[in-house]
Amino acid sequence: MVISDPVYFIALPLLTAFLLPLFGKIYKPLIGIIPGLVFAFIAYISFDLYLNLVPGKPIVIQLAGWAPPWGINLVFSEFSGFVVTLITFLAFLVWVYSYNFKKVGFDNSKKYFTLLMLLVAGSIGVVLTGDIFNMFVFLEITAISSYGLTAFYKGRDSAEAAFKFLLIGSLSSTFILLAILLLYKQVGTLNMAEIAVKAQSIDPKMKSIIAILFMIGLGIEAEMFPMNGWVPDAYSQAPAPVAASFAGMLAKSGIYALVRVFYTVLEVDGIFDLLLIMGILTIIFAEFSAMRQTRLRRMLAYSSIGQMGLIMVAFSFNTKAGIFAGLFLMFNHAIIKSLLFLASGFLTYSTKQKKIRDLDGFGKIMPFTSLMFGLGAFAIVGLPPFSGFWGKLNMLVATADSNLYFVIALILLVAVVEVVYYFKVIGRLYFRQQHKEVEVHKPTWNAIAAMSVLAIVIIGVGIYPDLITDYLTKATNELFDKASYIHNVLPNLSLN
Amino acid sequence: MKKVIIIGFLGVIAYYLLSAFASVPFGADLIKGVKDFYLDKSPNDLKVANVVTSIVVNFRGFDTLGEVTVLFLASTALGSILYRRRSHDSGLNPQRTAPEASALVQTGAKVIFPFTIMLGAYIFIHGHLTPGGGFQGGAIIATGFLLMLVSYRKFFIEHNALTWIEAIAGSTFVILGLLGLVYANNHNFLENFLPAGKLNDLLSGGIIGIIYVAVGFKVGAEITGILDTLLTVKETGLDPEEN
Amino acid sequence: MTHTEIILTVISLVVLIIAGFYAVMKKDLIHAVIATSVISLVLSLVFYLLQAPDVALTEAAIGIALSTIIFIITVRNTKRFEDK
Amino acid sequence: MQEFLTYGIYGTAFFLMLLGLYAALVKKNLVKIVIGLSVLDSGLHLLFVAVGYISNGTAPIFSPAVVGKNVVMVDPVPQALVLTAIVIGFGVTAVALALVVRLYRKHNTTNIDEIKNLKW
Repeated sequence: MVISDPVYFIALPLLTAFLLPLFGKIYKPLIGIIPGLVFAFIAYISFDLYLNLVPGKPIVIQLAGWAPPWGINLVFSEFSGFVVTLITFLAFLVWVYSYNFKKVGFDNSKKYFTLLMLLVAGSIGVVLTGDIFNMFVFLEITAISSYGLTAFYKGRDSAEAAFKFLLIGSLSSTFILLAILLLYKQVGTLNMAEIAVKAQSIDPKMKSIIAILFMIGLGIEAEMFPMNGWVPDAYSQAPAPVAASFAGMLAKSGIYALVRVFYTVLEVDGIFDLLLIMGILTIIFAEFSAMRQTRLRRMLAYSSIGQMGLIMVAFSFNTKAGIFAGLFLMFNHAIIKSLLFLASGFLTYSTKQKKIRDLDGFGKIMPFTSLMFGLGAFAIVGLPPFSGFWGKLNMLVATADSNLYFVIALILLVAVVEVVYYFKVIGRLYFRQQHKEVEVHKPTWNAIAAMSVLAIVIIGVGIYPDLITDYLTKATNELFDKASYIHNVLPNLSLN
Repeated sequence: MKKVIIIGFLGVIAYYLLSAFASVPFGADLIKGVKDFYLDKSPNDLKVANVVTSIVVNFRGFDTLGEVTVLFLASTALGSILYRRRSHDSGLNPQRTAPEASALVQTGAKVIFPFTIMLGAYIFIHGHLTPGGGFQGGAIIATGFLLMLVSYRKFFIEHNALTWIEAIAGSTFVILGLLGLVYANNHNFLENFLPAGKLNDLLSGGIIGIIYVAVGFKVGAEITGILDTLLTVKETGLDPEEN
Repeated sequence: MTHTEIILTVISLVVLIIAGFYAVMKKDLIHAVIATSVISLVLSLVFYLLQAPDVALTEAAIGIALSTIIFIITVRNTKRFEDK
Repeated sequence: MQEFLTYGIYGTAFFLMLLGLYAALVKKNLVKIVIGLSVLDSGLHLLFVAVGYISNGTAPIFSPAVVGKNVVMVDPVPQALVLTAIVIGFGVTAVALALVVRLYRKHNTTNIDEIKNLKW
């Protein structure tokens, strides 16, 4: 069927981004409306394709008429389809939220929506592509649009945050390019499935160097420990909906790329142990930094790093239970962190200093936003009946399966730390007297709509987790079964 | 102290990477890989003489779409970062503070300008035959405009025209790709659906030539826009809006 | 590679190293920028010698002309000297 | 001779990359940092082209002079990749310099030590 081809996920946002200035010349409000229509459409076809996916039969699209080892291909499988559906869904909600978020003027909203659209297209491209260099190109697209979006506001330290991000991002792309070059010289191909086949013959020392290069390069987008200095600054200086899309799209595509490379493309001894160690360091570093933050958005950013560390730990078990828990945590992180960032947008908008202590008594003056923030906080900490509970539960089960008891202790300790710093905020929101008269910015109707949808998803999955467990199991099987990925991309492999 | 640590760290990286690359001797041929396929198919099936072009535009055409997007993104991000109040917003001409160039430079620029444009156009039209293509041609055209921008204070670039060129060239690329979904044999995005022609002919290679021309226009317009944004930036010290 | 080409390559490599050092160490940013331009110039010669005319042309158009120009514009809009 | 060229070209490429990395990590001037990134990119591009070179190969263009003859051609794939990388590098450099101009407008300095409002 022509209408639901995965290539539309990338081609349509790009086409719209190119044409957006012309739409603006025809009728100015189109600048805000057209991106929404595109996001709605790709979200629709994404759900449509994903729900009708036949297990074990991913949709493999070849581009430019050349079969996979020679041309670039897109793979819409249970795992990549799951991540793409999550990204398109969040993209639509971010559009709903930011449709009239702060009056930024016509010229700026044109740039904002162009950059946002390319961020979405880039993240989807990273997830869908079956070619390692093409993945690099899409990573660069997401990276450059993130620099632009981070520096979007004037009058803050946003340019500084963006420059820092750019510096780290450039180093990351250098490492990825080096890894791709070494890999190409070893196997003579750039297709991920064919690399996976030929990688067995690579010298182990060379393979581990390539793997470490990939880990450094991709770890930067996935917010891994020593390379995540950009995260708190970018998240706190960017507009709130952009911070939500960083958590929901950028970090998700980064962790997807990391997982895909280590599970499917390169099998290296010991790389999962390294991932486990890095994940644990990430968690410890992030959660204890989060506790010391005085600004709300920075606290949320550090908490986001901690969640990503937990996801890395989950994927490092290299067991089905671990992958399942990792996927559940990815889902939770995407929707709950997005809700928290969206709610924090209006909370900090009303305070001058954007500090946590300025939020005293906001539960009375901004009841809806505070409620949403509280709900998100309860969910991310892992209390029932929210979806965060099931994520953490599965994580604990998976850890116990792998006999890593000190990790269980760590997860429980981290939960306590999270409770401490999130409840500190909630306590201020509801149980403190308001300081003085503050200029309150009530959330707009579309922001309320976007936050409500996320809240409904969080509660819905929390009460009835079977809504998604079925799909997560399928995605787990797809990721774990490397042979069938290779077979589906390269059906004629026996000819070689 | 920090320097010593960093140099030591760099030394470790260098040692490992160099040891990795030392096992890849310079000038050695690969055993087997996709390159043989490209070297075979490009002249025989696609009728494109320049194999690099056929890889860039056809086999890995999706990368090139991404590449064009990166430049588009850079020019958009630049505009958003420097948020200059454009001339058509305030009704005033933007000021370039550089002094007027000497008459010699101005005359020289005027003479060279048309040739630069012609050279750029030649390079991207012949992209599938000779070295070079859309990116190089577009960059050379932008250099021509740069020459005029720095020589004449009153040389202003029509931003409307740039917007139109960018939008039309960019969407030509994507729409050619989408047409491949409908008309080409395998119904693939970016697949060639035009007759391939004869090797080393100007009108050979099907959509490759058209795509490279579109890329040339787009890259030329984008880089010109980037240069113009940077050149007409307000050169005062502190910006009141920032503090 | 013929002998002439090898000799040219070796000379180019030496120039690359010197220009790289100059670009990174020089306090006058305009000089440093011109050194990066020299790197691009020599690099495009090396690319040509290594049978990569397409890359040579790109490096020439983008590295020598455009990158240098945007660097110079920036340096002119900010400060010329890197202070201690 | 071959070995000499291997170490010569790779060594130069690595030297440029390390110089660039050093500048990006150690230097305090924003423009200098961006220059470092550009030197780093130059080294990387040289490495790509050098890895794609095949002894006694010709440029991968089937011009009328080459058609029909049995010639060895250098690997075109790294060349195609490095074309992409050069253009992407230019885009990143442009964005970086725009950020430098904006930081200068805010802080009236290009020294990183005087800009640190956020924790580095």
